[in-house]
Amino acid sequence: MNTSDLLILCAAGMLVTGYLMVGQKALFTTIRLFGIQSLLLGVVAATIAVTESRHELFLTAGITVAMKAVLIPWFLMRIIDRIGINREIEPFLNVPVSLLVCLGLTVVGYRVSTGFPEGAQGVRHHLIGVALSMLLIGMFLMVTRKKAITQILALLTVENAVFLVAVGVTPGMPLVVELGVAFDVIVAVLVLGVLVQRLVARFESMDVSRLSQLKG
Amino acid sequence: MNAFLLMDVGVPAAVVIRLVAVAVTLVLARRVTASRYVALGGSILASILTVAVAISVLIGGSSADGLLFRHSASGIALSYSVTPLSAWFLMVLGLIAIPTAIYSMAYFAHSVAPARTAFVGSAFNVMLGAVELVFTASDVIMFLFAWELMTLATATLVATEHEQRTSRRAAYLYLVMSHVGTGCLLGGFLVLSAAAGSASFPSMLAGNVLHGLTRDGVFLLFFLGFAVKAGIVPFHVWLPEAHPAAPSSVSALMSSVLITAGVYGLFRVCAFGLGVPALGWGLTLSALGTVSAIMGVLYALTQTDLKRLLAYSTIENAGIMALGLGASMLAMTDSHPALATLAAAASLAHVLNHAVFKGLLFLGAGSVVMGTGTRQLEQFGGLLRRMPWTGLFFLVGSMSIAGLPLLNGFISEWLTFQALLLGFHTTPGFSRLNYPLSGALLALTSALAAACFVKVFGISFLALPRSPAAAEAHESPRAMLAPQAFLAASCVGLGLFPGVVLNGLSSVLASLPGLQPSSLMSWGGLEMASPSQFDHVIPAMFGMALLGGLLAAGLLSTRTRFAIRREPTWGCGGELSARTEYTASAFSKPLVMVFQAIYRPTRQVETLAQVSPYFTQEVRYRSEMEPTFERYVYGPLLRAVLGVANGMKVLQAGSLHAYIGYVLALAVGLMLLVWWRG
Amino acid sequence: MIPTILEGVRAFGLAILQAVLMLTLAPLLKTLIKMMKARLQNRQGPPLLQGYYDLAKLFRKEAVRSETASWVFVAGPRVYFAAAVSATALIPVLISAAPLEVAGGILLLVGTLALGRFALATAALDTGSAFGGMGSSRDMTIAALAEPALMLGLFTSALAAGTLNLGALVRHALAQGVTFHPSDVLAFAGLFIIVIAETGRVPVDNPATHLELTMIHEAMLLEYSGPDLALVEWASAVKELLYLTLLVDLFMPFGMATGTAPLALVVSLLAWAFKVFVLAIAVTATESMNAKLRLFRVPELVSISLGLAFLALTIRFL
Amino acid sequence: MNLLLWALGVPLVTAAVGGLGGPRRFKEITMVGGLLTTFALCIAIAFEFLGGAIPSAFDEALRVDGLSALVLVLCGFVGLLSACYGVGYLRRNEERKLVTPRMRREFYGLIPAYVFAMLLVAMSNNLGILWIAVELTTLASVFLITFHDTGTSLEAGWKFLVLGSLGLAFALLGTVLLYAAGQGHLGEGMAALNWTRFIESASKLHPFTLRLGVVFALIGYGTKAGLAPMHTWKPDAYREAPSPAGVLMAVGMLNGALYCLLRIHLISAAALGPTFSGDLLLGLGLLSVLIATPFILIQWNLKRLLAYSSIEHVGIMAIGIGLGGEAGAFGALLHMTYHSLAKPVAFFSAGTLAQLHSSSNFDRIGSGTFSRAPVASGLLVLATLMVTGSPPFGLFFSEMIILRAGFSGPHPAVTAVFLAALVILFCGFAFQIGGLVLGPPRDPNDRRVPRPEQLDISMATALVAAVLAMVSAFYLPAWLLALVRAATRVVMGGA
Repeated sequence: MNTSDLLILCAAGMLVTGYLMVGQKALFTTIRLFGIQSLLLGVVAATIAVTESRHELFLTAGITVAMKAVLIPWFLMRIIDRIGINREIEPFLNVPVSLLVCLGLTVVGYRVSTGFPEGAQGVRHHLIGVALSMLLIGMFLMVTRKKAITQILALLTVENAVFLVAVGVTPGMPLVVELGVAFDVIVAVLVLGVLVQRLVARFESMDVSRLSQLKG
Repeated sequence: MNAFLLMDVGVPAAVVIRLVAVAVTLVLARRVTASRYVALGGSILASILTVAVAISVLIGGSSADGLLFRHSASGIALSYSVTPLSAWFLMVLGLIAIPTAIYSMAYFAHSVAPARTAFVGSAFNVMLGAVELVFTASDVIMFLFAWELMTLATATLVATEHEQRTSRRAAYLYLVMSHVGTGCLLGGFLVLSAAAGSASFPSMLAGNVLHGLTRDGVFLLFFLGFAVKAGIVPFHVWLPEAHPAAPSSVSALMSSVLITAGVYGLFRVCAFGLGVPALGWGLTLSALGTVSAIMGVLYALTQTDLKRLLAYSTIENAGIMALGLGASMLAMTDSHPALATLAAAASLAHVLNHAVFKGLLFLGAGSVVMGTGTRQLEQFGGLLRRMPWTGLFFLVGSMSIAGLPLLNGFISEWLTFQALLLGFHTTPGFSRLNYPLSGALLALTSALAAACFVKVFGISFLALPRSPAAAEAHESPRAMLAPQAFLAASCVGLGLFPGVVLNGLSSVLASLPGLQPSSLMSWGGLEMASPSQFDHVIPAMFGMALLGGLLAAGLLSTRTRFAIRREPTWGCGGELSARTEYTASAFSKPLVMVFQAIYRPTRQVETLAQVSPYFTQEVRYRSEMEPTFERYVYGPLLRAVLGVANGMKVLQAGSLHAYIGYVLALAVGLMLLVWWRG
Repeated sequence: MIPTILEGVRAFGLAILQAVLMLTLAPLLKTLIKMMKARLQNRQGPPLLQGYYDLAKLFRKEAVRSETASWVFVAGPRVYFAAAVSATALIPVLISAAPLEVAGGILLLVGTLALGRFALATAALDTGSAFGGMGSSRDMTIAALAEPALMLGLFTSALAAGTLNLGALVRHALAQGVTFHPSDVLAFAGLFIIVIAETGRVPVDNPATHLELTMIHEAMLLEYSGPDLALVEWASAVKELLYLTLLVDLFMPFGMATGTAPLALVVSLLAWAFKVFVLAIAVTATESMNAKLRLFRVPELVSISLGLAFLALTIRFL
Repeated sequence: MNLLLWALGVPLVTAAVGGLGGPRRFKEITMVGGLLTTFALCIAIAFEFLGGAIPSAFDEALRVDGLSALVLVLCGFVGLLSACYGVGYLRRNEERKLVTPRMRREFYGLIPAYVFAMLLVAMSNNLGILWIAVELTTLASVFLITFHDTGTSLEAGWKFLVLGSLGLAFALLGTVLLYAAGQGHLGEGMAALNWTRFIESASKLHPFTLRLGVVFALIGYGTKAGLAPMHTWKPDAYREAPSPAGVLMAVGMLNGALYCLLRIHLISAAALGPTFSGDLLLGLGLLSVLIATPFILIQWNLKRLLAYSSIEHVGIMAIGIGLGGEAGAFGALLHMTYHSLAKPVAFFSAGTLAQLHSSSNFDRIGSGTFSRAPVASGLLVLATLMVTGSPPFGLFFSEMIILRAGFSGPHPAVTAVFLAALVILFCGFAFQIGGLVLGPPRDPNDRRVPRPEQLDISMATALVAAVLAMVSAFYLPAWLLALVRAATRVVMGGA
């Protein structure tokens, strides 16, 4: 099995995790799924680093895995544990419908990805297709999930998609930028976490859909 | 002052004077009297300057123009130009503004809260300055600048007593309506300037800029914009609310001069700025003008609030101006320069005459309101004894607005009639019939106006006082009487020697494209220079005849042997009291009944009986006119807008998920767009 | 178009003569109509000179004025009188030229009469009695309604002659000779109704009644007495004669003298008298054959005349 | 040492000092002093630029051209204003015992930090740095929004953060795609993301990738700018944030985000011609104006009203840019300038009123504030006139220019709609503010009777701002005007 197959496999795997997150009802599982997704992203980065001998991508891979596959999931789980809310996810849409919508979004993502210079074949195409689909799926998750934590996860999925594009399509982002971005992401997640705790402290719930006092 | 120097710096100097006056006024705000004198004095000074400029332009016939101010940031230049047309309106403005300012010196002292004097004084200045700039603006931005400024200043003056809900509402209504109008103007002007590739009036209003449908559309925009200001029905609803709400002297200015800003626009742009008018334009103007005239006077007739009544009669007169202009436009369409000239002259003359007598009447109303502390006709009565001079001047004003001969009101109506008849005479085909029709309606208007002002004068100044307030009414100080005297005198003067006015108009008419001023007028008289020697009038000469008649009457009636006996009026057995007098609403009752279709009055009578239904304790009667336009046009409009706005609330219902949904939708949409296009 | 001094003096001289003529004959006409009415009702009726007697009497009586009244009350009748008298100078009577025709035409005439009405109606409000108010309110109402019809009727003839100046109008008609156009009939009918309305005759108003609910013109005069009353009565008589003369001028100016030749003058005097007499008969007939209308039926009458005038206009010019 | 680094360092240090403990007076002085220096430095940079130099640092990662200079000066100005006003604002809250030490630290730390981030945005030439800087502004403003730690403020904060992060993710994707569009022509390393580099190699960029990138970047930075339909966080955030922070957001962040949008627009214009991103901006701008209108008509809260007005104004600027042509661009930039001068007055007066009545809801403030707080109410009316583009104030002229450009350009219909919206907007403002300011004075035994307004430093700031705004309407300093023109040249593709 050559590297390109591996890449496609990982990408597909990421997409699958995305779908599973959509179908999943248990909070912890969703977090773990996100972890797996990030791990796969790391693998993709590493593989590209090997094949195209772009060594700075190793660093990317490392950061991704360390942060998104380990640190953030742990952090989120810790929050959940501390505030001990029920671990069920109650989405606005039921699972089948959501899956159908995600299917549509995937189609859109793949269609659009055909416009890239590589056209409708090759690894890049799949990477971009997966990335764009995950982007849209992530947003869809943000729309349909009520819990704050799930929204954070969805947001992170979106960022994973962005990273996938970054490693997949670009000849490597400049290192400084990469580091800055990574740092920003982690800070953003921390801030989100802090906010979640303050929210829960005030509203005894993580249900974002209850935050609707500000109208008009 | 040297004429040339005057022409060069007159307008800017006036503006500077006003600005300085405003600044000083605001600085002296704490010292009420001082600030009042500074503000009004400055205003008088500036008005004198502008009038001087205007008159020198009218005499010279050549326009005075220059650059007022260049906005460094946007590179926009605000330039002015006193064309003969502007000069005419400027002169009218000054003619009213100066007496009004003098009047206000005394009036503000009594009727404006000391804390607000400085504010009102400066707003007064800003408003007048803005109107002057509107008349003299010679490029788009300048015009819109002045126009908007005028609106804002007027609105603040209307809202002077903002504690009353009515005046707040009036100010808001005025602001909104005229702002919508301004929007229309903005659109029209910008389209025009884009087409002309220049923002200066001379090139934009050359008349050859637009063609076909765009031209008609632009005309419509301009017409809407200016009609709102001029108070043409059905865009008049703000006027009867706003004019009475302001301090009386300001109301005088608004009613007599501010509406002419709209008329000026109609002249400058709609009639003479867009090329030879299309048939529809003239018809629109004359039709709506006629409607305004009738509606205005009919509504005025039923009012019991003096200032509201005057405001409605303003609508009537605006209608007459529009009628004349419309006739002129129709004549231009059929290319009858002589007729067009005549009609335009009629309209312009009416601008002046109306300004004079309406100003007079509002000042008189101000004195009455100050003297009695109320605006309700039913509270007045017998004021002639307490305020003889105000009464006399008010009578002159009333007779003049009723279009009675020997007073100026008669002249412009006479001219309008001439124009209409000549129009019928010269236009071929079926469309000519609208001339005699509007003529008949004009006649109806003036007769109704006569009835209306018989009522106003009779009910408020004659017979017994109807309230203690009227019984204790006091005459105004000289400073307030002198301006009224001046205006009354000019009513008579202009009525007796209309030739002066028409001579003044000759250069204006000469300056307007498509007109052909011939020997329209001769000393002391008017004369039709038309294919057929239609008619002419020499009021002074007839005045002598009337004098003779009076003399005869005097001779006949003074030769009585016995002295004159004074007896109380027979009160039908009971003793005569104010309660048995004929009331204002009773006076207009027959006409209300006749014109039910328009007024749609609602009346409810309830009889309160104690012992048995046959012994009535008291009878309560109330009747009111249906505010047709408010109820059937503007109400629904407002409700619709607010309904839409409320409907859109759901977009911002506080659901984060929805918000993210918008972004998702946009993202997907744009992605697909890109994919399709690339 | 400015008259020289000589022309002016001549014009005013003529005006005075004509005014005197009208003033002298007006009471006669009033009494004539009264008398004919009486005769139609098989009554004796007043002697022909009754009008003069009344005026003479009134002028000799003292004037009783209300305490509440102001100078407007006094001015009213005088302005009314002056307006009526000076209005006579604007219409041709015997000669085919109005004495003061340079000073103005139909519009001025109508305006002058409106001036008189305005003065009287205002003055009527001065005494504070309800009747005055009622009268002036109703009078102004009817006048307002009549005005457009009157104008339209006048316009028809004016436009036919292409002038608004009565003198020129009459001369034009004379120059044309006896012509008949169906529109004339309509216009005449329309104007006749208006004349009825303006002169306060049945069916619009009843000069004979003093019943509170029905009187219009009389209600305004209720507080007047002595010379004041005399002036008003006389003026309204002149007004009536004026209106009839106006009809004559507009529709049957034949036989009117074109110059000041004595013979022609006599002829035209006789012709005029005859035509006025005919019209007076017509007025009498209408008065005796109709009952007074309710006030709110008057608009219908007026609208009929308006319609007639408009019809005349259309068939004349289309 | 380089001016740019000074201009960035000073606020950073100020933030650090303010963030630590220390006596109140000292903090106040440091903040005002620090931001004053910052403003001075910005002006210095601007003059250095006007002198003909192109100040830059870190091999052009930071670079100041005309556009940057203009935004720098405006942001510095606003920062100073908000610092001065903020001092008085916090003092008043201290009097009312509403301020915890945490709040004090956050306040004195975050406002300079925010200014730092804005300046970084304004002077960054590197799209990566740009993104990071914008992210910094977001993080800084979250804590400012949740400053008062009430339920609603938490809600607003959460919404802002989620939407903001989402937007930033989009912006990042956009940046990445732009970079990808370069296909290696941009070279390696840090400088590869330089805007100037993009412009140079515009012709070599792959069109489709570029388009996609531009779309995502516009959505992303549009979220920060508050273009509809990404505007939804604005009303909440503005209502909850303390007025000084509100000003920073309404002017600073707006200008910054518009700066980003312009940069992206310029890249796309250079590569694909102006119409692609131009039309996108035009559409989003028009949508913003249209969305803002009805909400202003039916608004129930003073600060939300201001939020919608700023949505409207960013829409106007976008329209100006989108209309294309020099006139449109110049109008938009002039509009930005005048808006930055006028908006603070609105925020300060509104903030004062809100503070006096301890609420910014219309029903709590009630009518007739003229009789209670004449100065603030007067300023509010003045600001309303300015913000609605009434003469004789500056925005009137800039809107005139944009409208003229619109009617003489290819989009007269759009401009007509825009014009209609402007008219309705004015009516809405007149209605809301009129109802607030005018009216009978409240009866004294009303429980909501406010504290008397005192002429403290914040009020003085408001007055100064008002005077500046009014003067600038007639006389814009020559150098500032030169900046605007230079910025216009940049937008028109010049140096």
